[in-house]
Amino acid sequence: MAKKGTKTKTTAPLAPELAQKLLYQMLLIRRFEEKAAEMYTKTKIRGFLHLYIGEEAVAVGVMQALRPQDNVLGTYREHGHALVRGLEPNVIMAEMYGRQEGYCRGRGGSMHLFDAKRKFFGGNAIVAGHLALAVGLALADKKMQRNQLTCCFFGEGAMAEGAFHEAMNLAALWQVPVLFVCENNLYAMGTALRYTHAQTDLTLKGAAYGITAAAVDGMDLQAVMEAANTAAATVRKTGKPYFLVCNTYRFRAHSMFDAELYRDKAEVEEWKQRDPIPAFSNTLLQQQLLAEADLQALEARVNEEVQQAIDFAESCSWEPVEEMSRFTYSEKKT
Amino acid sequence: MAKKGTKTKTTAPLAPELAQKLLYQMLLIRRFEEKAAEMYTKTKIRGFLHLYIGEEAVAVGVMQALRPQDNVLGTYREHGHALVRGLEPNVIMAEMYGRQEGYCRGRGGSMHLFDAKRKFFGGNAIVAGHLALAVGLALADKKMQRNQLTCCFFGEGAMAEGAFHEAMNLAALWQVPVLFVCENNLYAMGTALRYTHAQTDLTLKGAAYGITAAAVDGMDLQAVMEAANTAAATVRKTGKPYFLVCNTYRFRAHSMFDAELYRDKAEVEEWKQRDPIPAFSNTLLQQQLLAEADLQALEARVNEEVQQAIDFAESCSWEPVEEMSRFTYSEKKT
Amino acid sequence: MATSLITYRECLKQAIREALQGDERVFLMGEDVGHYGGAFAVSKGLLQEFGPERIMDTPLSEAGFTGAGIGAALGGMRPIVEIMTINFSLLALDQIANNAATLLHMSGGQLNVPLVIRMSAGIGRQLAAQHSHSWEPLFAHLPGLRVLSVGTHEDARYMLAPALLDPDPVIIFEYTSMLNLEQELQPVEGGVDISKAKIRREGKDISIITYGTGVYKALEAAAELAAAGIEAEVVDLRVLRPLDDETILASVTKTSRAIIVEDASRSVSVSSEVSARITENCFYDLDAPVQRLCGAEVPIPYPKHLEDAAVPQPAQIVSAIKKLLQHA
Amino acid sequence: MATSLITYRECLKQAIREALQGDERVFLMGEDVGHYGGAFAVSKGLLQEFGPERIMDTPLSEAGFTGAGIGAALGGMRPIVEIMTINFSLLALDQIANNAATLLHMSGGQLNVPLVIRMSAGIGRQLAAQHSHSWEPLFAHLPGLRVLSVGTHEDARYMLAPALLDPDPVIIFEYTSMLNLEQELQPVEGGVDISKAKIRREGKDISIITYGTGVYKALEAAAELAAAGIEAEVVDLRVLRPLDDETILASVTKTSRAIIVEDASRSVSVSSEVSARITENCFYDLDAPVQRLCGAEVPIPYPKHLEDAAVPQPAQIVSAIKKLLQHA
Ligand SMILES: Cc1ncc(C[n+]2csc(CCOP(=O)(O)OP(=O)(O)O)c2C)c(N)n1
Ligand SMILES: Cc1ncc(C[n+]2csc(CCOP(=O)(O)OP(=O)(O)O)c2C)c(N)n1
Ligand SMILES: [Mg+2]
Ligand SMILES: [Mg+2]
Repeated sequence: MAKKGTKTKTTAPLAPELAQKLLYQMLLIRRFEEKAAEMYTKTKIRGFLHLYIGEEAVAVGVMQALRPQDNVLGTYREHGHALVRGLEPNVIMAEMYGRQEGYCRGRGGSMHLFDAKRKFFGGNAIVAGHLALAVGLALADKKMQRNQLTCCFFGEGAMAEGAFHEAMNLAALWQVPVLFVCENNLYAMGTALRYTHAQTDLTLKGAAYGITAAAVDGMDLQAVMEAANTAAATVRKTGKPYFLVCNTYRFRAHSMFDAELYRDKAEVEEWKQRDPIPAFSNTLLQQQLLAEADLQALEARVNEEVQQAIDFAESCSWEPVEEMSRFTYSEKKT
Repeated sequence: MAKKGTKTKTTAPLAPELAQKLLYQMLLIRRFEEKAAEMYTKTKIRGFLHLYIGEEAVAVGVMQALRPQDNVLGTYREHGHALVRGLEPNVIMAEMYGRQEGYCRGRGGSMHLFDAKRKFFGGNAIVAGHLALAVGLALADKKMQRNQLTCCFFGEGAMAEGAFHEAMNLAALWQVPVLFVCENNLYAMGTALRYTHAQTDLTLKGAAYGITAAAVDGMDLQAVMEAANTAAATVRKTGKPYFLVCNTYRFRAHSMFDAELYRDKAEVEEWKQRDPIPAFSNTLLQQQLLAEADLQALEARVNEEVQQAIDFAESCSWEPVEEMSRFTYSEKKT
Repeated sequence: MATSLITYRECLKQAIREALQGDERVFLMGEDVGHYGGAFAVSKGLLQEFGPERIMDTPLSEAGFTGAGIGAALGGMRPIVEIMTINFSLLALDQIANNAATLLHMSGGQLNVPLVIRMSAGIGRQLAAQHSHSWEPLFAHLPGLRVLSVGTHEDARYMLAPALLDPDPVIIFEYTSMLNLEQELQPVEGGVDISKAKIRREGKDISIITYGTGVYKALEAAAELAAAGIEAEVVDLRVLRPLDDETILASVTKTSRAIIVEDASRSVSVSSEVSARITENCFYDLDAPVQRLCGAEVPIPYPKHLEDAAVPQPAQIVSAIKKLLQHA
Repeated sequence: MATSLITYRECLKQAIREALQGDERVFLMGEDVGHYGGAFAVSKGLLQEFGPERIMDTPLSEAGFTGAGIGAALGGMRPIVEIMTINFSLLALDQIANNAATLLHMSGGQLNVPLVIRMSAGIGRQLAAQHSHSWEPLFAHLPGLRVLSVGTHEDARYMLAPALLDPDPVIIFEYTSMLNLEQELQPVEGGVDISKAKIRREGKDISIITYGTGVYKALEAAAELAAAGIEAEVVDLRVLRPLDDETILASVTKTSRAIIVEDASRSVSVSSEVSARITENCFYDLDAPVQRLCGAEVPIPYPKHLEDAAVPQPAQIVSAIKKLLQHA
C-alpha cells in the first residue's frame, strides 16, 4: 500500500453489480448533500451542516469492508457514512429537517444521526470525543466474545486532541478490534494540516502506540477498498486495532458558515480534478462494467430518492413541546 | 547515546569541585527525604509524601545543565528538584510541615513547592497538568526573545494522558525551547510500564511529533549529565523541544499510603544494587576525586543541614485562620 | 436483626464484590484498582478474586477510560468506572456531560448508557489544593445524570446495586475521609432507594439538610442540640440530582426552619439550589430565612487547622442553629 | 455624546484590536482565530493586521493551549485564549480550575495568572445538544476565577480592557446568538467596571436579575410591562463570580420582589445562588418568594421550536411577573 497514499493504482475489475452499487452509493451521498445544501439556503435545514462532498470514496470504500454486526461511529460530517450504512435517506432527511419522524425524533439534526438498529453510533460533534467510545464498544465485544469490529471515522484535526492519544493507547493496550479511519482532508475548519500537526506524516503516529498504520489515496475508491479490506481483515484476525489514513479533500466549505478564507480556489479546483465519482465511473465505463445508460439510470434513481427524501421530510411533523424532556432519563427503569 | 539507556558508560573524570557538589546534592536529597519520611511517621508531615529516593541522579544530572534564568517544573515528587535548584532546605521543610515560613505559606506542603525567585514552578499534583504550562512558559520566552529554556519533569505514567500528547505537539509545532524529561521509574503508582503503554519504548513517542528523543540510564549520574548537556545545548541552539527519557527506579513506595503489592521485593533489591549514590561516590573514590574523609565530611554537612531544616520547621508558625482566603485573588489590582 | 461493626471502606468493597458476583457484565476499571489494590485500598484483593478481565487497571487516561466505559455500556456491559479521586474528574467531564449524560436524549431515546462512575471526593486528608475538591455541585448541574452521595455506611454498602440497575449514567461520590470510620450496619433488603433523600434523624425544630461528610457531622450536632432541648431533623439528600423535593419540602414544612450544610464552596452549590427550592415552595411556612453553612471559597490549603476551618464543623452547625432559633 | 450603530460582533472585534494595539504582551490564540477568521468571524482580518505571532491559530487541543496560555501568562505575557465555544471548555476545565484558578493561592501569593479566556456561549443557533451549552454556572462555582458575562454591546466593547488589566484569570462569556445584533453604543471612558453588576433599567415594582442573553430579553419584557403600568428594574449581573451582592441586594430591598432569569438549566445555577443570597439577606423585605425562570433541564434539541421552549422568553418573563404581582 502506498505510504503517502497519493498514487492511484491499477486494480482488478470489480463484479459489475458491486461496481454499480458502489457508484450508486457515492452518487447518493453527492446528490443528497447537494440537495441538503440547497435546503439549507432555503432555511429548511439549520444549525451546522457539514458536507462530505469530495470525500465519498472514503465512506464507500471503507464501509464495504464492514459487516452488519460491526459498530460504526462518525463525526458531525456523517451523512455519507449514514447513507452507506443503510440508514434510510427519508429518515435521515427528516432528522435534518428536525422532524420527529427522523432517526432521533428530530433532536439531533445533521450532526447527530444515530441508528441503534444498524449499529450506527452517531453523529458526534465533540471532535475526537467518540474515539474512546469506539474503544469501549470494541472492549464490550471482546469481553462478550462477539466476533465483530468497531469502525471509527474522524478527521486529521481530531488527532491533535488528547482524546486521540488516549484512545489509541487504550485500544492497543487492551488489544481490542477497532479500525481507526482518519479522513485526512488537509483542513480542520480553516487550520491546515501543517498548523495542526508538527509531524504531518500521520501514519507515524501509529508507531507511538505499536499500532499498524497505512495510508491510502482517499480519492481512489478501489484503493480505499483494498486498503480497508486489508485493514478490516487484519483487525478481525488479530483482534487488534489498526490505523488507516485516507488522504482526501472536501470540495465544499467546512460548514455553511465558512467563507473559505484559508485556502486558494486553485487548490480546490486542482483537487476537484480528482473527484472520486467521475474517476470511478470513468473507470467503470472504460472497463465496460457500466454503460452511459446505466449511469443515467443511476443518476435518475438517486435523484428520485433524494427528492423522495425531501418530500418525506416536508411531510413530517414536529415533536410536541410537551415531549421535549422525554428521554433525558430512561422511561423504563429495570 | 545508548538508546535503551541501560548501559553505564565510561566518562571523563569530572573536576573535583563539581564532582563533590553533585555528590553533595544527591546525598542531600537522600538524607532530606529519609528524614522527611521519619517525620511523616511522627505525623509532623501529612498528606501525600512522594519520595524521590533512588532517582537522585536524574534531578542532579539534568539540573546541572540548566541556568538560573531557565524555568523548571516538576511533579508532586519534587523535593529533589527543589533542593538541587537551590531552594533552601529549611524553607522547604517548613513548607512540608505546613508552616507559614514555608515557600507557599505552608499551604502547599510536599506536593506544591513553588519559588518564583528561582523560577521553580511547582510542585504540580495533577499528573501531566504542568506540561502545557511548560510549553506556555517557553512560548513567552520565545515571544519576549529571552534566551532561556524550560525544563519539565514528569513520570512515564504521565505520558498516557492526553495532556502529554497535546503539549508535545504544541511545543514542536510552535518550536519552543522545552526540555521534556521523563523520569521513567517503571511504575505509575502500582501500574507497571507495560500496563500503561502499548509501546514501551518511550523514545518512539518523540517521532510522532518530530521531536528528537533520547534515553539514558538514569541511575548513572555522569550518563545523565552528558545526555542532559546534549539535550539542553540542542534546545538552546535550535529553540526546539527535546525529549529525554531517564530510566530509573524509585526505591521507596509511591507515597506513604502504598503497601507495594504490585512489585517484588527482589526487583527492588536488584535495582538498589544500582543505587546512584554509592555508584557515583565509588567512582569518585576510585578516580581519587574524593577521599573517604571527604565523603564523611559531606555526609556530616548534609546531616547537619537536614537537622537544621527540621529544627527550623519545628520553630515555625501556622498561618492564622483569618488569612486563609488571602491570595484567592491578587491583593494588588493593577 | 443482625448487626456488625464495619468500616465505610469495607462496605464499599462488599458492594463491589457483590456486584461482580451477581452480574457477569459488571467489571471495575480505573487507575490502580488492580495490582495496587485501589488508591485507598477499597478494591484490595478483588484482582486476585476476579482476575484482570473483571478488575482492569487503566493507564492515566481519565477521559479515555471514562469514554471507554461509556462505549462498553453501549455495548451491553455494566462497567463500574472508578475515577481515582474527584480531583481528576474534570479531565473526564466532557465525556460525562457530552456523551454519557446526553446520548439518550440526543438519539431520541435509542441509546441509554448504563454506566456507574465512582469517585472518591472531598477534603480531610491534608492533600492540599489539587487533591481536596468537593465538586459535587458541578455534576449536580448536569441533566441526564443521576448523582449520588454516599454519606453513610448504609449507602456505602447498598447504593451500588441499584445504581447498576439504573439504565442511565450514575455518578457516585464516596468520601476519602470516611474510609476508616466504623459503624454498625443494618442489612437492607433489595438495596436502598436511589431516588429518595432520607431522614436520618427525626426532629421538629429545624431541618439540617446535608449530604456526604455532612451527614455524620449533622447527626453529631443534632445529638448535642438535643441535650440543649432542640430537636433537629437531619435530612440526608443522598441524591444530588435529581433532587428529591418531596422529602426536603415535607421536612421543612414540618420544622419551619432549615439550614443546609455542605463541604463544597458556597457559590453555586447544592445548598444554593436547595435553598432556592425551599424559598420557592415553602416561603410562607418559614419562620426564618433558610441558612447555609458551606465550604470556604478558597483552594483548600494543606495544614490541618486551615483544612478544618475550610469546611463546616459540628460545633458551627450547633452554634448556627442555636443562633437561628433564638432569632426566630 | 457620539453614538453609532454597531453589531455585538464588531464590538468584540474592536475590543480585541484595541487590546492588541495597546499592549505588546497581548496576543490572541485559539482554534481558527487566524486563517479562518474566527469561527464566528469575530477575529476576521486581525491575522492580516497583526500577523501570526499575535493571532495564533492552534490545533484542536483545548487543554493544551489553555494550559499554554496559563504558562505564557506566568511568563509575563497577557494572552487572550479563545475557546471556540463553551461546549469545548470542559476539555480545558482541569487547566482552568486546577491551574489558573489555584496557582496564586497554592503558591502562597507568588504566582498570579493574568490570563483572559473568552468563549462563545449559549443557545440560539440550532446547534443541538453538544453545541448549545450554557455552562456559566460551572465556572461561577470555582474560587480564584473572575467570571464575566457579556450581555450588552457596551460590555462587548469595554469589558476586555479591564479584564486584561486584572492580575488574575478572567473568564468571559460571549453569546453566539447576539453576534449580529445591532445597537447604539455609547463610548465608556476607562472601560467598564468588572467588579460590579449594572442596573440596565430602573424600576420600583420588581427586580429582574439576569445576565447574558437575558439582559435584552429582560429589557424587552420590562418595556412591555411598563405599558401595563409595572415598572421593572433590570439588573445585569455581568460578574457571575464574585457576585456583586451590594447591587443585587440594594435593588431587591428597593423593589421587594425578585425574579431571576437565565438560560442555563435550573438546578445548581447562578439563579439558585442569587436566590439563596437574596433570601439570606433580604428575607424580611420580600413581599413574595424569589422566583426563577431558567433553562429546561434537558440536552438542548435541534429544532427551533424546542430550542425556543428550552429557555425563558420575554413573554414568559412578562407573564411570570404579572402573576407574581397579582399574587402580592
Ligand atoms: C472539541 C472540539 N473542539 C472544537 C470543535 C469545533 N470544530 C468542529 S469541526 C472542527 C474541525 C475538525 O477537523 P477535522 O478533525 O480534520 O475534521 P473535518 O471537519 O475536516 O472532517 C472544529 C475545530 C469541536 N466541535 N469540538
Ligand atoms: C490526573 C491525575 N490522575 C491520577 C492521579 C493520581 N496519581 C498521582 S501520581 C500517579 C502515578 C504517576 O506516575 P508517573 O507519572 O509515572 O510518576 P511517578 O509517580 O512514578 O514519579 C497517579 C495515578 C493524579 N495525581 N492526577
Ligand atoms: Mg479535516
Ligand atoms: Mg513512574
